[in-house]
Amino acid sequence: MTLLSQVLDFCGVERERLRARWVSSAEAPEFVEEVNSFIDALKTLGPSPLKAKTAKMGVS
Amino acid sequence: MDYQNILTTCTYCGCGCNFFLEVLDGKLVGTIPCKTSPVNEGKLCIKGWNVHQFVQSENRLTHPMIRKNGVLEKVSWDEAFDYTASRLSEIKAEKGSDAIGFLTSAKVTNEENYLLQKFARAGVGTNNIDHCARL
Amino acid sequence: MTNGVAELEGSDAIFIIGSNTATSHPLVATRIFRAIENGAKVLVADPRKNQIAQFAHLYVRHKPGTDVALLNGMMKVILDRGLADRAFIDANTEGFTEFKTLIDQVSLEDCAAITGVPVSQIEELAQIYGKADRGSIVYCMGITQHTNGVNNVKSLANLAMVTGNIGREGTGVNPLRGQNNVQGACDMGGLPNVFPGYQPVTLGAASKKFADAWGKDTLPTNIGLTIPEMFSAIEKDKMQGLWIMGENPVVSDPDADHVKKALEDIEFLVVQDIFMTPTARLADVVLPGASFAEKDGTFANTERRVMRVRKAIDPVGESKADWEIIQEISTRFGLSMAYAGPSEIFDEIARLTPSYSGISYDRLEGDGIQWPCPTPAHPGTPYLHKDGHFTRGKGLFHAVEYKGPAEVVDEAYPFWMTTGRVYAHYHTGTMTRNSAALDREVSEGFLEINPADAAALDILDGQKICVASRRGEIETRIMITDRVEKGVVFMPFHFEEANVNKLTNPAYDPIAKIPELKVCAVSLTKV
Amino acid sequence: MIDMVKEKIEALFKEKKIAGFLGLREQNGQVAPHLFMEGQALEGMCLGDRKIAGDARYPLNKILVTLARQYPEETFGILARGCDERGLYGLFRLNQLDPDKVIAVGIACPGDLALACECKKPFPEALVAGEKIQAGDSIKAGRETLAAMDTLDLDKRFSFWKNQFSKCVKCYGCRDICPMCFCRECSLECEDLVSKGDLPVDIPVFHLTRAMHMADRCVDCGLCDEACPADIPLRLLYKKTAQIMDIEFGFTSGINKDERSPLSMMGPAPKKVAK
Repeated sequence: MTLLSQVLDFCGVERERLRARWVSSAEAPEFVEEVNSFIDALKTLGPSPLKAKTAKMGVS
Repeated sequence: MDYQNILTTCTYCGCGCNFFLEVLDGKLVGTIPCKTSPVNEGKLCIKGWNVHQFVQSENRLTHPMIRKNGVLEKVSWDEAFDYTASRLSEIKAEKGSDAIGFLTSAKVTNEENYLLQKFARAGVGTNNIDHCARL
Repeated sequence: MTNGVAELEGSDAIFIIGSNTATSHPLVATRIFRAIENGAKVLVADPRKNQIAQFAHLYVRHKPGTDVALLNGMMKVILDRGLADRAFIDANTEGFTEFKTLIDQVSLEDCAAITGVPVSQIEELAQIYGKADRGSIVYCMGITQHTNGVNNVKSLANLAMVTGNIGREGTGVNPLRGQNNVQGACDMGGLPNVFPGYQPVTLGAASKKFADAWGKDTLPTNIGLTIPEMFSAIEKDKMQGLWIMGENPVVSDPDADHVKKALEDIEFLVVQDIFMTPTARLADVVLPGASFAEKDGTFANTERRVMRVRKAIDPVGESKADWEIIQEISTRFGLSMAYAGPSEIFDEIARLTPSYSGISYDRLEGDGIQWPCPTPAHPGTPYLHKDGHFTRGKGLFHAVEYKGPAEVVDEAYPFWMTTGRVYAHYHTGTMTRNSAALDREVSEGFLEINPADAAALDILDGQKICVASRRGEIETRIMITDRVEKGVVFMPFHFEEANVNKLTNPAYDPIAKIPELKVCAVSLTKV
Repeated sequence: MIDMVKEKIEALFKEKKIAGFLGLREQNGQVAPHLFMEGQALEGMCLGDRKIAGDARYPLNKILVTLARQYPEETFGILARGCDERGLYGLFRLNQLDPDKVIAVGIACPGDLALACECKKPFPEALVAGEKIQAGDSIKAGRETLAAMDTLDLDKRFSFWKNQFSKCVKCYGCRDICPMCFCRECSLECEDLVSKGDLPVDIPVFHLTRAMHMADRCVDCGLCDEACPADIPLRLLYKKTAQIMDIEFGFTSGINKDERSPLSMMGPAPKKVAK
């Protein structure tokens, strides 16, 4: 994680787009909360600049 | 123990990249691009990097074959050479030189192209020789 | 190629037309990427937006088969805006007046309508290439595989000559040869009209020279048949014997069903190959040749560089080097051949081929030699036509009028089909599909289709579709991409089970006899 | 310099310490990797400096792995620069080579090559020939290259790498030339990670998957950079990864013979080591 988030940053992808948290299968509320908070964070960041690339070589 | 690197030229596209075929105890084990080649300067494409793989494929043709009663059967080289030469002679005698044609190849060496066109022109006596330059 | 590949790095404008360079000639693409780093402007014209087009200063998408219209439009702009190199034209060319008369009549609006490329983009192409100090043209089968392939090439030559972009480093008209030794096969006289070194079979002096060297009184002086003509001759029962060495026309040639039938019908078919190809399966005699790794010899690459091929291992099984096979059969046929090895054959080639005379195996150690190399002391020739000295004396302009492709779309066959390669495969796939790494990378054929067309046909990415032309039909999976525009589809030709050459049009160029593999009309139906 | 190297190899053969010596030689007018055997003259042997220093380097360690897999009982000598020796240490750590079966014959790189490589340690411990150049200047050059990249805005960095990765022709040459890549199954070929069958490659998944995989392996030899047909600055990417490994975990691949990778240890990250 330490590594990947910094490598992503080096390549121009916000490190906030990567998150890992250990949640036990018994902790459903924590899981829901984590996912919701990640979704909120991503919404604030807006669409990823990589998104444009996922369409096969778009003519832009 | 016998490990050799043989410098050669790629058999795929017209770039003509140079690389070493790695041979370990008589088997091809890898391809290493030639760093000092003026053509590819130590670089290759995916086809070049894997060019050693098809050579020892189990699908390679390993025996001459002649169609007998509709089926291709393994024969000796002698039989294949004699049969081919005599059938070509018969066709030439019956129908003339131009009843025979040759497709030479952009995949074989210069020397082999030279020999086949020499055989077509001086042996059979026809200019019916072409290859897939157009494809 | 008139020029060397590495010279591209020093070009200041590179016009790429009809070449998917990064896929089909990756090591040429290397030089183009470097040229871009060095500040060159790259112009790409192609119906399909290929990888290198992403890096182009300007990419234009012209309709399949409209190259001459695009080029004439560019030359119109070049002449009208004073970008022509009059000094070069006056000193080194002829035929300019007729050419100019034709170009003067060209209307840019017509060119735009035919090609689908806006006038402003045609103008920009012309401005950038026309103003370049070292402008290079790079093209491939996207230019030649048309019924007007020769006209396309002549137009490119016109473009280079009108701007004086030839005969200097980093310039030139540069066809990228598709096969490793297609240059060599042509150099060696593997053509119906010429001996080695492009010496015409119809020329008395050449014929005598070769007859003397080969110990014959005379040699045939009539021009022989090209591949498509041979297939017609078989059909008309005028050809009874065919020896195919290292080719797979059942997959590679247009209208494949037709080719297959001809090869089934012929009385005596010899196929010499390294794999049991669909062509070999039809043979009366199958001769197992040796691969490039199992024999010595030479190849000539796209920049005319003659390089050594060296034997790394013994031929597999009982297979034999192709030169040995030919030698044995020739001797038994009555033309005795007793070469000790390829280097002895090469020495004979050098004696009879002026452009190779200075080359020998000894000299090929190291970097190889670019022909022409007339003497043992000559260093070879990196680029042709130096200082505007053309092979024929003066460079000849051809007035070339635009003609459309042989087959056009209509109600029954509403899509333009074009063909090409993918990065992991080569030609009919005989070798690459027997390579585990490459087969893993791309294991089946596909059809590229624009998202709008896919939506209209109500098909999803990866679904199967039936593709039909006037000649045949095949099934394949679709890949939805805007690399191709609406109304145009693309298929690679490596896969015999979805062989696009069952669909392609065998109509060919009247001069080069090259089939129109790059354009035909097809219909698509959901299965 | 080469005479000292040859002398050493001849001594190794004489003492029956090695079955063969893996080095370089002039062959057919080019430089080729070659396995010199006992009794054969070392004629044509060279050190891989053709027009400029180090312009004909080959992944000899990779060949050694192939040979060792086939002949695990034999001991081989091998020509090693600083980077090659770092690679050997890495391969010892990763159990791909047995340190008792490898004898490195080391040569030091000249200053200009060290600087061009931004090398961390341009000489091997097993030095036989050449002069030790201290790495101060080249390490500084490496830091400056990375710092220059770091000062760019996020979107500039993004477009730089997007542009670079888009040139990839998916030859896998970065992997195939890499002396530290030896896996029989490669994550780049795992369809669940990296999509296959089309160009351009999966951006940035293809290149970052490899960068992550190499994080504790890459010895910064630069062979990948030189093998890339699209001139993608791969070394820069891996240099960054190595820098993170150094700053966060105090780990530099191949610097110590008995190193252990923090990525293969359980538990919390080791404390940063003050430099």
